[in-house]
Amino acid sequence: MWQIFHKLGSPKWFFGIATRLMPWLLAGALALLAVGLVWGLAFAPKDYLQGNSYRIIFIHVPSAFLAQSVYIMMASAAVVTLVWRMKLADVFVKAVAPVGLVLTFLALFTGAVWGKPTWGTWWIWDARLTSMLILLFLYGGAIALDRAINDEKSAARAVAVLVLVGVVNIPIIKYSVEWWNTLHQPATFKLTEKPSMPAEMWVPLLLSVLGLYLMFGWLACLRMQTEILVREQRTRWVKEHVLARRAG
Amino acid sequence: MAFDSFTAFIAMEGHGPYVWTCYGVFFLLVAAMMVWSWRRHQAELKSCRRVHEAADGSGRGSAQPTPATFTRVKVSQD
Amino acid sequence: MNAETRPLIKPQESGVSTVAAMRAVFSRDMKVAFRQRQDLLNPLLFFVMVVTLFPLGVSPEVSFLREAGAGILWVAALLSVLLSLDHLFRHDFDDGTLEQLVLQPQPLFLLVLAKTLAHWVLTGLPLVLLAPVLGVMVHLEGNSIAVLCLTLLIGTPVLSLIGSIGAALTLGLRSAGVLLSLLIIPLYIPVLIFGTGTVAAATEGAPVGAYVALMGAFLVLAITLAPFAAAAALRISLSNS
Amino acid sequence: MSVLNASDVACAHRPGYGALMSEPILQATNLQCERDERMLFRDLSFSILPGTVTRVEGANGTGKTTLLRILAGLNDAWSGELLWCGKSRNWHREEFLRNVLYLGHRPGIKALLTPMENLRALVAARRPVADTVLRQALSGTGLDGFHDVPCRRLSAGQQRRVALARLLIADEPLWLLDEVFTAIDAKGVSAIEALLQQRAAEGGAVVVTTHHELQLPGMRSIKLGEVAAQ
Repeated sequence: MWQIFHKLGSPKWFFGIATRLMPWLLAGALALLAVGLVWGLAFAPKDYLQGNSYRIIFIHVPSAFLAQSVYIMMASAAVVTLVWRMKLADVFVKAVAPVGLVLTFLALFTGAVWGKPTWGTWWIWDARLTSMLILLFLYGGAIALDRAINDEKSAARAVAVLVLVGVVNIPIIKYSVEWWNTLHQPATFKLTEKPSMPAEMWVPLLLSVLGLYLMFGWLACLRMQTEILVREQRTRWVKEHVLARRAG
Repeated sequence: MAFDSFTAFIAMEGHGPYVWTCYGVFFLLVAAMMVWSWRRHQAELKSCRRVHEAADGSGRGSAQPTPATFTRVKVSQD
Repeated sequence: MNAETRPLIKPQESGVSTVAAMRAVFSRDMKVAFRQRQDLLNPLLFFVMVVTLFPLGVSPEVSFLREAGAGILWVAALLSVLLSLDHLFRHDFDDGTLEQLVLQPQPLFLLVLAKTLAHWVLTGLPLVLLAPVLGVMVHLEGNSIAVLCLTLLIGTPVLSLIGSIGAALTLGLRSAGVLLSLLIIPLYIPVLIFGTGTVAAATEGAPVGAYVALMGAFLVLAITLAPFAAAAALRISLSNS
Repeated sequence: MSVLNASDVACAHRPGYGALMSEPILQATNLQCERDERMLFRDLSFSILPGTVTRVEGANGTGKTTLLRILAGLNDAWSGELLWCGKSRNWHREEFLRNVLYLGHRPGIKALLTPMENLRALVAARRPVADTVLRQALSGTGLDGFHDVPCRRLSAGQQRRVALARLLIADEPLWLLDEVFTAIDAKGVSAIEALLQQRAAEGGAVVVTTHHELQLPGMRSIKLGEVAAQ
């Protein structure tokens, strides 16, 4: 049992798996995103309330969805870092935090642009947008803390504590922001929650969510590999790997 | 196709600028992340290779690093 | 072998009780703070000054101040606590007291809790006591002021507790102050929302019991979880020094 | 010689039983520590025996302080095995901490408190000690007349003496002392040397790092810095 666990945590093992996995992830991501987004942009029917501006949903929702799940993934990795001190978990958190930040920014940006034709204003203190903004701060804090600590292991563990504290807070933040929102301005109509969405709308949405997930998988693998190279630079297997690639 | 013509597709009944801005920024950022991550990966591979080639070279004695002599280097005055 | 030449390994039951150790930590922090009384005034002055900025910067109109007053006081209190957090572990870290604290045989999270409690008594509690005066200055009504003080009384310990995590994480780092704010402000948002929301509800004459209970739940959650996180963070920071 | 069975040997939990002199109080196996991507030491194995003074030797930057902090449990960034009386130190942390005294190069003295208050706070965490005993300890380090003066008015050497006063009343079987002679005058140094020797004779285990040429009979040493040379 522990043997398997350790093997799973071994950077060398991961490096090999990731190299084999990445072409498939990339191909899948591009294909799904292409189908989902073209379908959503050109073929899905117009929304009877919001018109064509709703087509932003096909990127807004995947970004928002992924932004949140990346944070959850980071928190899971943080547990592994703190409990088992697995190197790969440290690498994961460090590698994906900037990706999460960019995705959160995308969710915010698309939300704001979507808000203009829908609400007539760029920014509205809507519960979802506000929660996203706070998520952006949480990502920013984690990245800033990681940059501020020189020692890699200490940085990984400090960030792990922070991310865990953050993930405990996320439901509280979400709940309190929603409560605050109803207190100040009862929502007229929400951006995404539709009573029932026809299949021509949700199928492309699902495809683009899956596509972005695979894209995230590819990015995570690539960035983790880079981080592993930085950390394991002097090991024999890295040497063999880089010298073999030159020859081949 | 939900649109009658390509022009209608671009215009999106007036919502075109919003939709296309979003998609534009989305593709730009995702592509930027991909390219940037890829280039950093290649740069790191290269630097690893250099480290190990240098180590190999000195190990075999083929390309000895210059010994420290602390001789002054001539700088031309032109 | 002679009996005297064997050092006695101390048995488990010996030593000082955890409560006594917590009391010692608390009273030392209080003693140190009262040797430098003028420093205790700084967060209070800051609190008053930030509150003063709003009538000057936005509007001295009674209607505006009455509506925004609770929020202004809450934000100002939050910022004062944030400002004082940097000192929570910093001096102990610099003079080596923190190393000795971590090496005490008692559970570290309880000692951290004692330190945090001292921090609250020295910064949060004075803010709560000063709040009614400022509440009158921003034209809050009697009932609202009472509720505001109650929310601050429950809320400021939460601020200290959450803040202790940030203070422990940023210990010994360059520009720790700014970083601390970046890490902690997002975590303060729920307390702020419910603190001001409760006062708003009271102003409208709505019952506030449920909201106060919810803030109490935040406090319980913070007391049970934050010291663990702060203790873990302290170990990490000391390990790195 | 008394007959002891296995459960009596080595760190029994009941009062009245102690470690045998030949039984290491602390045993390190293959310690390895990397800091800021630099290997400080690896494959470092040694044992600390009761009744001995051990000196950690090595040039600047070889990790003497880090090693001491690892032994004390302040630094977690290491790998290898560390046994406390034959048991894993990390799993018996509380018992270990009860039995170890660590003095870092930051002495743990609050400048705003008096020597008495400082000493009381440091000792109070471990066991209740009467004020008269504390005063005796302070006097024993040459701080007579300074007991109730705030420490910020004392010199660096005097502040260190406040921390060292703990050694005069400490009953922990393991002492870990980092740069214990810093800012101490020649007379003080020889007094401290005698103190360490006396402690060893009582059966205590002492580990010190110092730049000062320490020569005690029967002193053992741990040499650091050989990894870097390889």
